[in-house]
Amino acid sequence: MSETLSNAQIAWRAAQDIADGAYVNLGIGFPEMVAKFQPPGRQAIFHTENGILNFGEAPAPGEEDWDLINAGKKAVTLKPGAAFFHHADSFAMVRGGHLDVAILGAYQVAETGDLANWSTGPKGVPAVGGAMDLVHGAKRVAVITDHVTKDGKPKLVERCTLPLTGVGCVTRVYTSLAVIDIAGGHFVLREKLPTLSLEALQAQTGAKLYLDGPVADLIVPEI
Amino acid sequence: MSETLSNAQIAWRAAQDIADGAYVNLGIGFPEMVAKFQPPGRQAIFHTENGILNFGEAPAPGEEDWDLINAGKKAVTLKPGAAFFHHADSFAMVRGGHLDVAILGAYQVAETGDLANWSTGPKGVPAVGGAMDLVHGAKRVAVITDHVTKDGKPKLVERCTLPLTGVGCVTRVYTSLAVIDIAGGHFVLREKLPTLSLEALQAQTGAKLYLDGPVADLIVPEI
Amino acid sequence: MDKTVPNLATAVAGIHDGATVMIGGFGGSGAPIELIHALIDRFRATGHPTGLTVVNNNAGNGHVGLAALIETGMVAKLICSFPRSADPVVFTELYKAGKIELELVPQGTLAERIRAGGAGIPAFYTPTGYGTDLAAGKKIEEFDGRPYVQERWLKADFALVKAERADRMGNLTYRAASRNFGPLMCMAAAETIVQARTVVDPGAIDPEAVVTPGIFVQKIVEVTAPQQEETLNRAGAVH
Amino acid sequence: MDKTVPNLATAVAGIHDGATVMIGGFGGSGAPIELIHALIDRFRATGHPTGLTVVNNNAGNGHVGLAALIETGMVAKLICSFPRSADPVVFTELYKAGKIELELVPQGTLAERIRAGGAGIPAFYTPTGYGTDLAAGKKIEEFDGRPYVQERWLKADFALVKAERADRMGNLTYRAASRNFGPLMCMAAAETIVQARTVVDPGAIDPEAVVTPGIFVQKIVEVTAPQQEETLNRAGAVH
Repeated sequence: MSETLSNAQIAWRAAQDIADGAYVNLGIGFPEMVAKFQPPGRQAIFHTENGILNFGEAPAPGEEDWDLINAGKKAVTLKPGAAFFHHADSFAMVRGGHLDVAILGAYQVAETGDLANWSTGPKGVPAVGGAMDLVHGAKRVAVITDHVTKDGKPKLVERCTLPLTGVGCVTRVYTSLAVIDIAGGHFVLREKLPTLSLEALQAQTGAKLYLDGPVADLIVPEI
Repeated sequence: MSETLSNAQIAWRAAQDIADGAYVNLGIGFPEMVAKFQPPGRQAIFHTENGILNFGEAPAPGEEDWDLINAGKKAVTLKPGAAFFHHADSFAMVRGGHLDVAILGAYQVAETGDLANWSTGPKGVPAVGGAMDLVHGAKRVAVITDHVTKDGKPKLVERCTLPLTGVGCVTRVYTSLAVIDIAGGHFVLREKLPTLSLEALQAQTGAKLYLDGPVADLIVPEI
Repeated sequence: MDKTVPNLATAVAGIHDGATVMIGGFGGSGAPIELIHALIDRFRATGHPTGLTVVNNNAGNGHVGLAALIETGMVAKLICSFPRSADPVVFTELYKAGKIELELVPQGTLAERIRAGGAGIPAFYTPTGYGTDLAAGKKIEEFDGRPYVQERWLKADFALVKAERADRMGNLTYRAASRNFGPLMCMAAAETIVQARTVVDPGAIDPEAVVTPGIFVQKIVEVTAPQQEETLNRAGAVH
Repeated sequence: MDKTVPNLATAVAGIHDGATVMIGGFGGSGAPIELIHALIDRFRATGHPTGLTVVNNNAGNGHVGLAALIETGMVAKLICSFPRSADPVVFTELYKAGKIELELVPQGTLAERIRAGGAGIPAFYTPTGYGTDLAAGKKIEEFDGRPYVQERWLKADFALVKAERADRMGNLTYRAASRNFGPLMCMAAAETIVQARTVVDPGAIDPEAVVTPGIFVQKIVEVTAPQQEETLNRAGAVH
């Protein structure tokens, strides 16, 4: 097996593309980690679906205010310039195109930009939350994910086989091996781990990787 | 000519039907007068489309705050328990059925409940304001009006000939001669001036007046 | 005008069998625990109300609040966006046993449908859900070359909402992110029942600071020390 | 993050020919007089912008603010609910001369269309206007046996809005009924330009009291003693 990035390293890479002052929604779970890796001198404003703009890190244990939580129901704190609002206003921000970036997890991403990240099939209790809303409206919808599933199957595919979250919505994927844009119905490779050959990357990808200009080395710090 | 009620007397009569604690919108102009005649011990909460609930009377001249106006752009004051809100929330109150009563003026009212009160035809600059919204949503939409036009033509008609404000929306009409409900596509006479015969009233009305039980005397104070 | 009622039992006394009840809160934040427990207590004492349709973002946690309400069997149908959570055994078991119906709605669509119900908008179009299983059977229309899903308003017979301050006319403020669905549900219910930590006289809340204007509220009960679902669950509470 | 700009001229410098510009206010309450006058001054100095589509509830009064803007000839089309007023000569004369286009929209529909634009809802149904001339040619659909009119969202390239307080991140409060269309227009414009009586540092506005969250605001200019249209007109002012 080739070298792969850790979740923290994938999150770090995604964080490098977030501009100072950007309004950002991070999906529940793994994507929340992106907030930790904002480059020095940049400050994004984080939005949570349940009605806060500009929340900050978790409080110290024992200091939680359970009225002050994020969409993952974890306690958060406020930064200066925060605002509260109700759910309809919150999703107006999402659906209305006011967020600069939404970063989400994925079960599968298709070369068409389709995303499957809410259901692994008919078993169990279905639960969608805000996932289907978040894939619409943000100026840029990015995914962070391992390049393949735990049992080695591609997560980047020609067509999603799992239930869709949204159609044609993802524009960039940060994986444990590469940074890939989605444009014109294709995966366009932008960066890959320097130790990984294009052929080896293609072998772990379920759809053809296109090139459009040079492929940069995907270099991240040890975290 | 028979005796007729003054505008103040029509407004007084309409005010008697407003319950204590009712949420009420009074149309611009003549209907605003209804607020003056609330019976003792009753307090309605007045709504204005531009975003105030529970406003009160006009301030003394020279005391006006021009950020604190009603839909007619007249300066008002606040009562304890007032609230400000934006225009979409304001019309959510209207359209969403939260107002108990809306009282409006009229050019014509049809026995179908259709109302024409926004345009006298193609001449001049058309202007509708909130009239078309107010006729929908309030639990009760009432009209106050002279029984006939200045040149003696009926304002209560079979079908409106002027541009409609709303279809099938008016349920009660307070006129200078009578109180008339609209039900089942008919004008149903409830009260008339005691000095006025049914025949004389019918002669001034553009559609058939139906009876459904006794007709009470329309008695109002000298104002 | 005074919309306060003397106690929780009175506040929930009018909720009838088969009613649609919106319940505020996102997880435990904004959950009106005391109103829910009062409803459960009434059911245990009288067998009513039953056959409820409940609208909430979630399906409750542990054995208090919404989870406890579902556990009683009073709830025939749940309309929500995310019925999975840390300790979702109550809903999960009833759902798998076919004893409770689920209408799954994307969270933003749920919020917008409730607002539409309150605002007199019978239907609207949203990009959310287009091309997914949750739009199956729904009307699609294209605007400016892009497809959208038609969604219907959602209204309720009752709403149970937790506020921070209420004046006797029903003007409300909320606390932090517990605002979430509260202002929307107040708009969309025929009878909105509010538990407020403090009830004040009209005029005590700045008209600029009112989040829910009183026109959207019908009953208020003061609950001066409201319980928090998260805290109850960490203590292993069972109602 | 600091969204303030140094002066009014800078604030309106980006408004281009043919732009759609939403202008807050209901009559004079909430009218951003200084921003409008800065736009007029720019037009007088440079001949631009011109061919504007303006969205406002009214058509201005006297010869200041919106009325003065219309008087310059910069406005090709007005979308509003009530272009008639105490002293409407400016709009009336241009309209009768066929020199300005009018799209007349019921007030509640105007507000809802602007909100829809801001909320990503391309169309919605309303009872308002059904059966009237203003629904002519619009799509009708029946829900629960009642007919409704389909209305489209309204978006703008720019919004000019008057606020009471702004922090540097764009969080806003308003003053009394001058709130009216402001929060909606902030949502619906690609670039929202705000004149605020006071600009404060982030944190100075209570997060509970924020009416317009900063995400909806792009530029802020401090105008510490804003003029009131009504007061200007009573003094016979002409811009």
